Amino acid sequence: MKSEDPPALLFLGLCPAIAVSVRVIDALWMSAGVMLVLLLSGLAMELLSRESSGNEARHSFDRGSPAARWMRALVVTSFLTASFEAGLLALAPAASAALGIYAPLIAVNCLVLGRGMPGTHNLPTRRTVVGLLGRGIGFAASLVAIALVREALGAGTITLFALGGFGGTIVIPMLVEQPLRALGFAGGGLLCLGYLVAVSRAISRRAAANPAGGEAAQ
Amino acid sequence: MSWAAIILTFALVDNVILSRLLGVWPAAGARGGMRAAAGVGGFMAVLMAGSAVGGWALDSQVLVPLGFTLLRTPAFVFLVASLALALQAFNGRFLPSFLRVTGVSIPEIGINTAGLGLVLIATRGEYSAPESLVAGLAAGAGYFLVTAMMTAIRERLEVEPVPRALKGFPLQLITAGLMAYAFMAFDRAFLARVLGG
Amino acid sequence: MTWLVGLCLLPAAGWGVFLFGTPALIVLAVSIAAAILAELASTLPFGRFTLRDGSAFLTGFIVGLLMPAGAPACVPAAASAFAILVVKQSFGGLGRNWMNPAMGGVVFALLSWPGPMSQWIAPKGGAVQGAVMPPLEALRAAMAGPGAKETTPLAILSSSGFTFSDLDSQVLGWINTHVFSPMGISLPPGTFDVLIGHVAGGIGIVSVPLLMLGAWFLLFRGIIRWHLPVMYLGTFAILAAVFGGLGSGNGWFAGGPGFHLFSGSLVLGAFFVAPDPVTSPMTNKGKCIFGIGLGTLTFFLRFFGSLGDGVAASIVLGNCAAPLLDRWTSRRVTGTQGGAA
Amino acid sequence: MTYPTKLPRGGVDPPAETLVPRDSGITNAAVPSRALIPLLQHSGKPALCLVKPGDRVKEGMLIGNADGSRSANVHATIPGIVVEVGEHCLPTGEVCTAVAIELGGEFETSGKPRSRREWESLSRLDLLERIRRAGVVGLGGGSIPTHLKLAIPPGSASSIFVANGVESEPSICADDALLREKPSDIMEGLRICQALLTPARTVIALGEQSEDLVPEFERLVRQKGIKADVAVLPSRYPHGHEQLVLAALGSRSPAGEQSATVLNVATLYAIFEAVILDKPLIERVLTVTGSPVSHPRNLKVRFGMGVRDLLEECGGLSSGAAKIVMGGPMRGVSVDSLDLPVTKVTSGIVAFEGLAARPHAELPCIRCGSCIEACPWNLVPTRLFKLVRIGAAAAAEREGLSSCTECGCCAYSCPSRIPLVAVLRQGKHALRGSDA
Repeated sequence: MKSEDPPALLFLGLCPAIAVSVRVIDALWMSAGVMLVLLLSGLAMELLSRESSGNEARHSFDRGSPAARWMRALVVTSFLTASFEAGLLALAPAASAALGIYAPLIAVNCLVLGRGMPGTHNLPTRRTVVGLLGRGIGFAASLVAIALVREALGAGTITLFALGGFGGTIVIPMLVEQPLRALGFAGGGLLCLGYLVAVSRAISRRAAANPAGGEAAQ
Repeated sequence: MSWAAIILTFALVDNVILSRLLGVWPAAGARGGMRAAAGVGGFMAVLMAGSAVGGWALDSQVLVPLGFTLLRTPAFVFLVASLALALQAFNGRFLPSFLRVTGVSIPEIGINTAGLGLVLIATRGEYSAPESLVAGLAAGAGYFLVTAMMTAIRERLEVEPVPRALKGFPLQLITAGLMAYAFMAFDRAFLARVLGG
Repeated sequence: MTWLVGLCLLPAAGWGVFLFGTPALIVLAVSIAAAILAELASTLPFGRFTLRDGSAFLTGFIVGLLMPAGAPACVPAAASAFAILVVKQSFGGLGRNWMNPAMGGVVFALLSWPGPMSQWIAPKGGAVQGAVMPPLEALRAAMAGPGAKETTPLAILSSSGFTFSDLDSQVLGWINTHVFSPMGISLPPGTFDVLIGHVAGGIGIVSVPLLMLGAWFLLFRGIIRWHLPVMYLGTFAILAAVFGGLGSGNGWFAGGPGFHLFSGSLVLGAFFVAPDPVTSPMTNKGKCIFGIGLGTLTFFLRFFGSLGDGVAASIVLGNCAAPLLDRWTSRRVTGTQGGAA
Repeated sequence: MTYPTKLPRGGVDPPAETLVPRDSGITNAAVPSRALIPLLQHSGKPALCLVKPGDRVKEGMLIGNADGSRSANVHATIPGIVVEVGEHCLPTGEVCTAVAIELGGEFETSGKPRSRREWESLSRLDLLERIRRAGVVGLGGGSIPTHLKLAIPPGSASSIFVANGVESEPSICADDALLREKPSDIMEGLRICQALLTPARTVIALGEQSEDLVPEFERLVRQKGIKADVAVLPSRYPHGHEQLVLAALGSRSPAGEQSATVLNVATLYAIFEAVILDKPLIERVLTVTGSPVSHPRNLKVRFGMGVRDLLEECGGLSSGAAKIVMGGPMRGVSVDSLDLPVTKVTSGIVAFEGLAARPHAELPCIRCGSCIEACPWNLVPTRLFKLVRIGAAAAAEREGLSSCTECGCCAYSCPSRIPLVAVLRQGKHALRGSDA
C-alpha cells in the first residue's frame, strides 16, 4: 500500500468512521463533520505557516521540523473537532448521540486525510483547498455509499433528514420485513469497506491501464 | 462490573478491532511476520492501558472539576499522541520492523484511533483508575489475539492465487469482517449467563 | 471426494424430507440451487468452470440441512449465496478460503434472521400440542426458567410440559414392560424419539443414527481422520457431563451429556463440517488441539450462548484460529540433513 | 538378528504389483546387436571419450576415461566396431556424448571361468584403484562413484557401514533376486568394504520380502568370520533410502561427517567382480515389470541395450501399455522413445496400463495434509509447492526445499493430483540456476 497515494489514505481514514455508517443520516453528519474540519484545518495550517514565517518566498506547508508541523496540525484539528462536536450537540442532539465516540475521532480522520498533501509546498492556498475538498468529498462519497448499502439491505429503510412532510425515512417495502440484518453489524461494515476498496482499486487500475481509452493501443 | 466482566468485555465482546472498528489499519495493513504482529499487539496493549488510565486521570481530576468538558477531545488527542510517540521512541528498537515495514508514519495515527477510542469508551463508562488499566490491558490482549489470527491468515493467503483486485488490504478487511461475525457469538447475553451462572 | 461426502449425507437428508415433507425438499433445493448459481456467477466470467469438484453442491447441501424446514425460501438462498460469494470465492475459490463456507452462511443466517431460523415444523406423526420446538431448544428454555430441576435433561423436558409423540410412548411402553421391567429400570419418556430422531429440528440434523452411518463411511474410506471428531465429541461430552448441570443449578456431574450428543448438529459438525480439510489444521496434532478447542467452545456457546445451538458459531470461531494453529504445530524439524541420495 | 530401533515416519505403500514370481531367479538378457553407451552414467562430470568411429573394441575395454575425481570410467559392454560417437539424449533429459558399438568379433572373457585374484594383501589405495578402474558406481539409485564413497581420510574409521538390501522402489525386486543368487559373493564384497572402512558396526539391511534369507546370511557371517549383524527393515517406500535406513538403525548420519556409509548390495557385488574377478562394471540386474509386460522378470542386462529389445526379450507389451518408465514406478522417468539405452542408473523398467498413466486434471490444493503425513523428510510439500509456484524459491529454500529428495510420496498421496514433484524440481533448478 503506497503510503502517500490518495486512495490509500482515503480508505485508511475511513476505517473508524465505518462504525457509524449504519444509517445514512449518521454517515451524512459524519462526512459533514470531516469535510468541515478538514477544510478549516487546511486553511488554518496554511495561514499559520505563512504568518509565522514572515516574508520569505512562498512558504511550504510544512514549515519547521516535522514534529512542529505535526503538533500544530494536532492542535488545530482537535480544537476544530471539539467545536464541531459542540455545534452538533446543540444543533442535533440525536445525531450527536448516534455518532457517540466516533465524533472526536474525526480529529484523527482529518489528521490522516490532511497528511502529506502532495505538492502543497509552493502552491497557492486555492490549490490546497481544492485538494482537501477533493479528499473530503471522496471520504463523504465512500462513507455515504457504504451507509446506503448497509442500511438499504441491512434494515430495509433509508433514513434522511426529516424535511417538512417527508418524515425522513424511505421504506423499501419488500426488504423491510426480512432485511439482511447482518450487514448492519460491525462485520458488515468491514465487508462493505473491503469490497469498496477492491472496486476502487480495480477502477483505478483499469483507468491507469488505458488512460484515455484511445492511446492505450500504442 | 466485576473484574472478569471487564476483561471479557474488552477482550472478546467489545473487541477493539472487530466490534468497535478501531485501529483496523495496523492489524490489517501491516506486512511484517508474526513477530511484527506480536510487536503491534504488545505496543497496543501498553498504549491502551496507559491512555485509559491517563484519560481517567485527565477527565476526572482535571476536566470535570474545572468544567472544561468541551476540551475533552483536544486533551485526549494530545494525551494519546504524546503517549504513542513516547512509546514509539522508547521501544523503537523493539518495534522498528513494524514501522519500517509499513513505511508510513501513519501507524501512530492508526494506533491513535484505537488509543483515543479506548479513552473515550473508558471515560464514558465511568470506570475507576484500576478498572481503566485492566480494561486497557484486556483491550490490548483482544487486539493482539485478532492481529495474530489475521497475520496467520494473511501469511497463508500470500502464497495463494487470490483474485487480483482483492489481493492485500481489501482481503484483510473481508477477513476481519468474517471474523467480526464469528466473534458476535460472544455477546452481552452470553457474558451475563457465563458470569451469572 | 466432496461428492462422496455429499453421498454420505443423503440418508440423513432423506429422513429429514420424509419427516417434514415438501417444505424440507424446497429448502434443500433452494439452498443447493443458490450455491451453484453463485458459484457459476463468480467463476464463469473469469473463464473457470469449477462445479465439477462438487464443493458448491456440498456447501449448498450442508446449508440446507442445517436450516429448519419452515424457513422461508429467501433465507437458505441468501445463506448459500453469502457462503459461496463472500466466504469462498472472494478468497479465490476452493482451497483458498479460511472459513468453512457452509458454516459462514449459517452464521450469517442466524445473525440476520433469528426468527425464520427457528420456524420448526412438527414431524410426521409427532407430538402436535404445544409449541413445536426441537428438544434442545425446549431444554434451554426450561433450564433458563426458574423452579426446581430434575437431574437428567429428559426429565427436565417432560416436567416442563414438552410432549413426545405417541409413537414414542407406545414403543417405550412395549420395551419397558417386556425387556427392561425384569431388570427393574424403565426408559424415561422421549428416549425413543430423541434416539431415532423423531423430533422437530433442522432438516438433516434430526436423526443421529443415519448421520453416524455416513460418518462411519467417511472414516472407513479415510476421507476424514479420526483425530478431530473424537477430540471434539470427547471434550464436549466431558465438559457437558461435569459442568453441564451448573447452568440449571443441579450442581456438578449432572449435565446429561448423552442427550446433547444425540443432537444431530453436533454429529454433523464433528464429522462432516469441522474436518473439512480446507479450513481445519493440516497436521494430526493440529487437528487434536482444534478438536479440543471446538469442544470447549461448543460447550460454552451451547449452555450459555445465544447464537443457535453453538456448533455453527464454534466451528466458525475455530476456523479463525486454525491458521494460527497450523503455524504452531508445524514447528517441527524440517527434513533430515543430506541432499539427494 | 536385530530389528529397527526407530521406525522412520512418512512414506507410502503403493500396491506393489509383485508380478515377478518370487523364485524366478535372474536370466541373462541376450547380447544386444547394437549397444549405445553414454559417457555419463553416474553423478558428476561425463567421462572423456577415448575411441573414434571405426575403432575395434573388445568386451570390457575402457572407452571413456574418468574426467577428474567426481567422474567414473566407462567400458565397452560388447566386442565390435565403434560405429558412431555423437550427442544423445538420456532418459533424464540431459544430453551427452554416447558411443554406438556394432556387435562383432568373439567374446574373450564372458562365459569363461575367471580366476579369483587375491586381495587381502593390497593396501587401501590399490583396492580403491581397482574399484575406480572398473568404473564401479552406486547402483542403489545414487550413482555416486563408489571409490569416492569408500575413500575416507587415512587413520579415521567410519562409525557404521550398512549393506543396503532394502528395495529402493516398490515392485522392483532386482536386489532381492541378487541376494538370493549370489549371497557369498556379496559377502566377499562386504569384506572388501570392511577392509577399506574398518567400521565400528556393520549391518546387513534386508527388506521384509527377503526376510527368509536371514538364516542364510547369518550362516555366511559365522562361516566367513565377519563381524556384522543382519537387520530386517520395513520395505515401505522410500525407507530403502540411505538416510532413512540409517535413521531406522538408530544412527543418524550427520551431514558432511563421513562416519556412516551405505552401499547397495548390487554395488557390493560389482565391487566383488571388480576386485576379485577383475571384471569392469558392464552389466547389472534390473527388473522389467508392469501389467502390460507378458513375462515380467529380473534380467542381467548389459549397458547400452535398447529398451525396445529388452521388452521384446520379456515377451513384448500387450496393447494396453500407455507409458514406459525407466527406473522405479515412483522416481522413474517416463520415456518418449524406446531406443533409449539401459545405463548404470537404470534400476528397472516399468510399463503402465492406460488408466494408471492417464494424466488427471489438477484440482486446487485443499490443504488436506496427506502430503505432510507422507513426506519422510518432515517437510511441508504443499507450502513449498505454493512458494515455488509464485516464484519465491528462496523462501522455499529456507523452509527445507534442499532436503527434498523428490521421492514422489507427496505427489503420490495428493488427492487433488497436483504435480508436486515436478514443481519442486523446478524450484530446485531455479535455486541451482541462481546459485551456479
